[in-house]
Amino acid sequence: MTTQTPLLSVEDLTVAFGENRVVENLSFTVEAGQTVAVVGESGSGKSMTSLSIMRLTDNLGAHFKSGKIMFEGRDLAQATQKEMRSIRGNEIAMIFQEPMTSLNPVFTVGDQISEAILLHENVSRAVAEDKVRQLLEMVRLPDAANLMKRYPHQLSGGMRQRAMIAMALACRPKLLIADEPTTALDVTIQAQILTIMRDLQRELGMGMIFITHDMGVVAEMADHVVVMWKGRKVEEGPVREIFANPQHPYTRTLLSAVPRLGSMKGERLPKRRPLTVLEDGQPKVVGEERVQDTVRTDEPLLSVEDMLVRFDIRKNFFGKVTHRLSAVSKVSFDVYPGETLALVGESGSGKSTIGRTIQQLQRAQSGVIRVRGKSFADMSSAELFKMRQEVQYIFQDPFASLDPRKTVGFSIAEPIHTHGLIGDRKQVTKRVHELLERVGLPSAVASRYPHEFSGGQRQRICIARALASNPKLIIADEALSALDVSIQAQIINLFMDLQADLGLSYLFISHDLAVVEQMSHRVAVLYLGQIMEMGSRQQIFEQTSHPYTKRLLSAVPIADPAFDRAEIRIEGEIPNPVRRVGDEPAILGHDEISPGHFVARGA
Amino acid sequence: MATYLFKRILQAIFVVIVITLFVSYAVRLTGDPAVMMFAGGGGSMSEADLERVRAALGTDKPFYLQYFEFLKGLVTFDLGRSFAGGAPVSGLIAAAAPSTLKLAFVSMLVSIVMSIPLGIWAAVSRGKAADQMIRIFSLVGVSFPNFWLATMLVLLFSIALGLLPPSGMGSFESYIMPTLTMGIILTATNVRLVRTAMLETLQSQYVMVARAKGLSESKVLYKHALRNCAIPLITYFGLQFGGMLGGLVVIEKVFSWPGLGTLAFDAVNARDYPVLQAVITVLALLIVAVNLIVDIAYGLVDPRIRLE
Amino acid sequence: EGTVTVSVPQDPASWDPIDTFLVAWAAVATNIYDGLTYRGPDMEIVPGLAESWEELDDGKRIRFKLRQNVKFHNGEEFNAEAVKFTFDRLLGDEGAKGPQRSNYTSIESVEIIDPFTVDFKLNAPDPVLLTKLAGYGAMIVPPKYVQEQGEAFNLNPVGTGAFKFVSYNPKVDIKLEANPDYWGGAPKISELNYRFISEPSTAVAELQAGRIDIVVPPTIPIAMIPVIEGASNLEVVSVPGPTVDALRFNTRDGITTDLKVRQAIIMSVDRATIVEAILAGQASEIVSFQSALSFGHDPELQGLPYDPEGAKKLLAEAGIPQGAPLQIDIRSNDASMNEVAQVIVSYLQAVGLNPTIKPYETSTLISDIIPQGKTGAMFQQKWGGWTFDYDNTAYAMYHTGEQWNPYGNDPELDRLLESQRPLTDRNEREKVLKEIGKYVADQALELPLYNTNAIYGVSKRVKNFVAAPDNRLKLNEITVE
Amino acid sequence: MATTTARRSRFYNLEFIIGASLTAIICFGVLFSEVLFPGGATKVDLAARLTAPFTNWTHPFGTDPLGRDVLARVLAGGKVSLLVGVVSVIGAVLLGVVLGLVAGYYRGFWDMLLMRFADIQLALPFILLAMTFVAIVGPSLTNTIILLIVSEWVKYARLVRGQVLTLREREFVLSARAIGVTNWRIIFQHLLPNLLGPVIVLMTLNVANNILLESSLTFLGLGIDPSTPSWGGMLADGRTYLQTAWWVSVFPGLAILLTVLGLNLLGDWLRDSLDPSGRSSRP
Ligand SMILES: Nc1ncnc2c1ncn2[C@@H]1O[C@H](COP(=O)(O)OP(=O)(O)OP(=O)(O)O)[C@@H](O)[C@H]1O
Ligand SMILES: Nc1ncnc2c1ncn2[C@@H]1O[C@H](COP(=O)(O)OP(=O)(O)OP(=O)(O)O)[C@@H](O)[C@H]1O
Ligand SMILES: [Mg+2]
Ligand SMILES: [Mg+2]
Repeated sequence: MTTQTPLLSVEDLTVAFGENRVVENLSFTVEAGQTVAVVGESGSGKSMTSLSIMRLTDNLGAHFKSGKIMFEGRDLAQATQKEMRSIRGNEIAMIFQEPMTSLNPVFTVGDQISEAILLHENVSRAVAEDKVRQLLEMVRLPDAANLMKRYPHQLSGGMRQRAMIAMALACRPKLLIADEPTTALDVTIQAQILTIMRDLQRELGMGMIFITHDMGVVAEMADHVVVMWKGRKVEEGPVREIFANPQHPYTRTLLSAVPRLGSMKGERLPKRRPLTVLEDGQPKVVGEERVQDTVRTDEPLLSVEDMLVRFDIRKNFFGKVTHRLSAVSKVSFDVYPGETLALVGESGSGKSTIGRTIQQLQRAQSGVIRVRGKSFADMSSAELFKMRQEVQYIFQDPFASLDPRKTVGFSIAEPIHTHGLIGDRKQVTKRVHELLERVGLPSAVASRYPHEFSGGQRQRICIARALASNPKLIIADEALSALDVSIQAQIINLFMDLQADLGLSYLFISHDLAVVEQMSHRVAVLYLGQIMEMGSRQQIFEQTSHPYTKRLLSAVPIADPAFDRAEIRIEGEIPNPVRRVGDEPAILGHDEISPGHFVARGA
Repeated sequence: MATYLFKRILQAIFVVIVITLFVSYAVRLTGDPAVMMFAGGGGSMSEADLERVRAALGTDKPFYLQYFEFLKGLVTFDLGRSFAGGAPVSGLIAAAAPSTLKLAFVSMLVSIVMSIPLGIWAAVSRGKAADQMIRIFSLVGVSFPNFWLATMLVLLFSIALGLLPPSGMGSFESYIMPTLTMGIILTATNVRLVRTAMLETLQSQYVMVARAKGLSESKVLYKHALRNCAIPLITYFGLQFGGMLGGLVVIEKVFSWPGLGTLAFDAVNARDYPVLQAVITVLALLIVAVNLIVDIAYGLVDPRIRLE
Repeated sequence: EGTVTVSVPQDPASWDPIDTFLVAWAAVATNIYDGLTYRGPDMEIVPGLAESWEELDDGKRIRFKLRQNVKFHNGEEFNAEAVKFTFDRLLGDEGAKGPQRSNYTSIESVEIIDPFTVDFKLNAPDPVLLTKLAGYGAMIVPPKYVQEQGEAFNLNPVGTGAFKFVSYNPKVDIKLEANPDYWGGAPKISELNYRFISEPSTAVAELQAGRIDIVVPPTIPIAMIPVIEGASNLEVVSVPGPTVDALRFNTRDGITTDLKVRQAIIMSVDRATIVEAILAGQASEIVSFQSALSFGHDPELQGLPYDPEGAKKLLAEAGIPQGAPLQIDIRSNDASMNEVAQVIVSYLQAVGLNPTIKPYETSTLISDIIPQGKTGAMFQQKWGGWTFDYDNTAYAMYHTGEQWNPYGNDPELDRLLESQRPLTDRNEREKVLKEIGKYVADQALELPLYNTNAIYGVSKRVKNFVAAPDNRLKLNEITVE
Repeated sequence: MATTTARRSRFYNLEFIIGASLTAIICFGVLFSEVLFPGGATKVDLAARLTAPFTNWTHPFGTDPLGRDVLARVLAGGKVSLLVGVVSVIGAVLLGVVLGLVAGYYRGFWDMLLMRFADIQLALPFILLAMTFVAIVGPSLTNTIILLIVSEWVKYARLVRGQVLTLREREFVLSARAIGVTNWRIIFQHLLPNLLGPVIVLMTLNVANNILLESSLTFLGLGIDPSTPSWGGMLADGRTYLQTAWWVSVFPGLAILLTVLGLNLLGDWLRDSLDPSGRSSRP
């Protein structure tokens, strides 16, 4: 683009833990105003590269074996931590991959964002807070003024991620490193956020390193693409070229695995697709294609009736609640054996809350949850215990859901031990190794601890853990979001195979509509804690009725840089789920417009 | 909040009743205040003399009556008079409590001010010279008893250097050695506790994020990391503070500090029931208050903890 | 002129003469109050507020001529009324609440003869009464003031003494100032402060730091004497005091019921070495349970010698097997006794016994273990004997039924003890007391140890200091630089 | 895959080696004190009282006021002190940790009750508890240990409970619950390892504390025969000799210090081996 020296140039960078090199001889440059997308296999060192640029690897115990990180004429690899401090946040900002664990649990969201502003800009506290509010509104967080005073654990995954984004953008950096910034966002908000980032880039001439697995996002955002594989850069080039003419076999494998929305048009049922894998250095298609006709509609496995979950947000001194947040308002649905029900919807619309409530990690104010027709309230403790084996929940945040002091092998074996599924120790170990391999990890990692993995690896560990207990129903909360598309495809096939073989059901919570389209039998669209539309996948994707569903589908990024879409800007009031007590939101009724296709009335 | 506080107040009453009942009963097992009155001088002490004194003290009555008397006194704010000397108990407490509280507060402050930076320093320089030095200091602090350390300080500052008064409570200088002694002893443990607690949080991702924001190292450590490991620290500081109220006897004796510890100790020795019961009641209330504050602080420090 | 600060080991908590028996009270109050008689450091009974006295009715009445023109610190006049009031109070309801009364029960009534003459009418002759009138409960108090103040008198003492009360901080200090109108002449110093310092090393440190001028016994531990002696501005002044230590025997149960065993135990302990090595010579051996100053002390009385071989023989005769156990109960907070007891253990081990030491919290030992007869074979008895009269000690120790005598019931001893009490003839009484001493020694009722000195630590800026054996330092004569 | 850098692991092992050997040497000396110095700890020799240390070979650490050899006494004194110190701490930790875990995890009534007992326990001055305790059961080594356990468990209980209150809200605990892991397993497999750090620190330091408390028990008359040497007792006896014969109290103090140092090194090693995140984090 420009001929002047690049904003950032990474030269021959090698990062290692002890002797284990996680990034090897990596070189690339970022110009001011340019977006470099880094894509690649999960665990290929993308996050390590970004942490290295920030020099945060020091505190992890990693060290540089070689290389330079030139930023504005300085070599950051040689800079002292003190020098780095003036650069971090101010000149280079970073959005971390796992928003759940990246926010400090004991400070309010507002506090954590304003901190950066106060530090780098010479403004008063009031001004900073005002700025925080604007930032939060910009990333479309509802009720920004009050949200500032809430703590991270009271936010949904996507809300936390947006808080992280606001934090990184707060100081208008010269270089923004975004490590999977939109994994937890629904497509409409994702589109909005991407627009903001582009605006800001234009305005400030900001350079951007964009790490993502979503090829659609790459196509929309990137100028230049770096492809990483096993710690190395395998290919690099302008975005159109990479998409149009991928050279390296890995790149080709990756691109061929990208799920495309609309590719299933006309199909009644989900379909297992053959997998593109890299074999002997060449992409190869393996496995058969199969229509996933597994649903048995005799008796629902799980049935949720009128689930209502409200959180107390504010209380007065006497402990009387004044404000409540309606996270889930009278939601009802069934999941049949062998069925995949996808739960999609806006970030913060209550998807995780539904999952957690089914798992009894959250108390519902009202509603009945039945498993095989028996409500929880009527279950004996033995039945409840059995239920915990049959219903597994994959947490949205894999890192936080793993005990930091237990090896992943222990964590995976835990459900087996708990439910006494396998008696013999050796067999248990074997099973753990087998599970790890099924999710694409070498069995040797069983003895490692959670912090030693990449984001995507941890997610797969959680999947393996859920599978370990031979469940009947898996509630997968964004379980594939941190995986690169080829691994993702592999896991999808794993899920579908298990469904075909064992009749598993899934409550599949996801923002990735292409995956939803491919995988699910039925889809429920959630908005502000209520179901807007529910029906078979064909009904939802081809006879879309509700305006919110339509908006959602139109916002899905297309994995083709040549496709030029008008920028999406959602304006206007952000709906606020927090209401005064007594002013609860209206519960919408549903119309059945065709058999099994429900649409909320009057929205 | 209000209901919570109300519940805790009811619980406090329970605590006070149980503890005073126990203490009142227990001290009566181990000696007779009437005899203690005659001790010290060479008076003859016939059974009749003892009866007479017991009647005057009221210790001839059955235990439950004595205890009810005491409870009545608590409710009517009349704590009676000391067996030794007949001074009003409330006066003695009013005189002694502030001195102990002052000593405890300042010692606690000294210890917190010393242990947090030192502990954090040790944590970040783990395994290096600074860490080892702090470790040795802390071990000296726990290995030698408080009277030993106190005497050493007195020998150094009062006798060798002539800088500070060896004992007594009064001027600013008189606070230095007692609080320093207590401070060193408390710090010895706290510093190690802070270090361990910090080590655990320093690994967290949010500490890394805080660094990524460009926050100064001290902000990262003192704000983000410290607050996250504050729970065990607050707990232990609370315990220490509570423990100190009852456990300052030795320091108070060595420095002739007229506090609750001395009052309790002398009361035990003289089997001065009214004073003892009152001191214990005051202690119990203070400790209930400290623990309540600690429990409330949990919720403030970590919003995920709910008061129940 | 000048200020003198004295450390006393304890706060008596009340300054009312009838409330307490503590030596610490006397150490201070001697300067505030006067009794009818006065006993100075030389132990002679001399006139105090009474200028003279005579015994009437075979010792059953004593007539005191009172000093005139004496005023209490509050301006009240001292006269016969005051004396009568004082003793009526002591022997009446007020006194019934305190321990002091029991010392004065020989007084039946006090009669005013004229404004400056009173008669003490006694139930029976009391040879020690004049001594007792020099201390504690017999201190004369101002009637009007006491009636006005009621309980508050405890904290605001007024007497006729050389110093006037200024202020009192419980557990901290009491401050006095010179009484310029003192009948014995104005004190030479203007202010006199007492600080209550219970910790010996603290008191010594204060002395070393020059913030205290006099440390009153029994504070200074033997171990710290070299420290004071080593300081150029300090000195140790010690005089034989009234305090005696003994290990008494349990004559009711166990091997010590056997006289031979008791004698053997006495013979196995080398008390001379203990006094020299452990007590640094600040004590003297005793044969009977009294100090050399005590009335009734018999310098001729010979105790059993240090003779471990003889002891072994006696033990063998008594049929005591090797390694026979023996428990010695001591006060846990008595540092000297802790060391002495351990030495005694090693002496007893040398003759084939196997003693153990059991330390007790002092209050428990003296108010429970001893009176209830729950001791081991031997138990520590420490006795202050402030009257310096063997009767005061011996009666409490050996008379059947006394609190301090849980084991003995020897009619012969009871007879001896009772027989001396009514005797007004000093010589005759002394003879009986000596006889008691000898009898007790023959019966080997205790292992007599030593009579410790009253050890004062004094700053050299204090002049004219005369150590009082009984801690009752009257400081009107001292001066300071 | 090496997750540990070379330097880190060297330090980590060194800590263990020094800690273990120090502890072993002390235990050896204490256990065999009678063999090394037959009768030396109790042999009174008034002629040799208060010999200064390092002046002759028969009494390298000098003698005490009764002429007993300080070195022999320090070694012999370890028996009582180590027994009391270590056993009482272990007892208090077991009791306190279990109760703290239960109270913090289940909350509700039991939490309330336990914490109020903690209040009561904390408000009871140690002296008083000790006195009544001895009045009821009489003094002995076992009773001393029981008393120390009774008065120390509270610390651990409150410390543990406080941490459990936050830990139980953590996602990984929820996830274990979601799997159906039993409460007991959650408590011991997940909560316990995550809160042991402060407990270990406190535990190693409290050994010293309890050794010293044992001496104050002697002072109160709850202790054991003063001729049975113990470190705390020696320190207390040496108090008045601080200005004239420092060695009487300094050597037992040093013995405590070395013991605690050894335990501390072991404790840190233990803590580190429980904390996987620390291991790869050392530069
Ligand atoms: N603390 C650590 N100790 C040892 N190995 C580590 C540690 N942290 C990360 N790794 C390893 O480094 C490699 C690169 O990790 P990194 O987080 O950069 O992957 P990534 O490309 O960001 O993957 P993902 O897309 O899954 O987030 C991984 O194989 C991971 O196992
Ligand atoms: N513990 C809590 N306290 C208060 N509010 C909460 C709590 N947990 C969740 N919420 C609120 O409930 C709403 C729904 O949250 P939930 O996590 O279910 O959203 P979600 O649909 O999973 O969103 P995302 O896709 O962003 O993860 C959000 O507005 C969130 O702020
Ligand atoms: Mg990553
Ligand atoms: Mg969610």
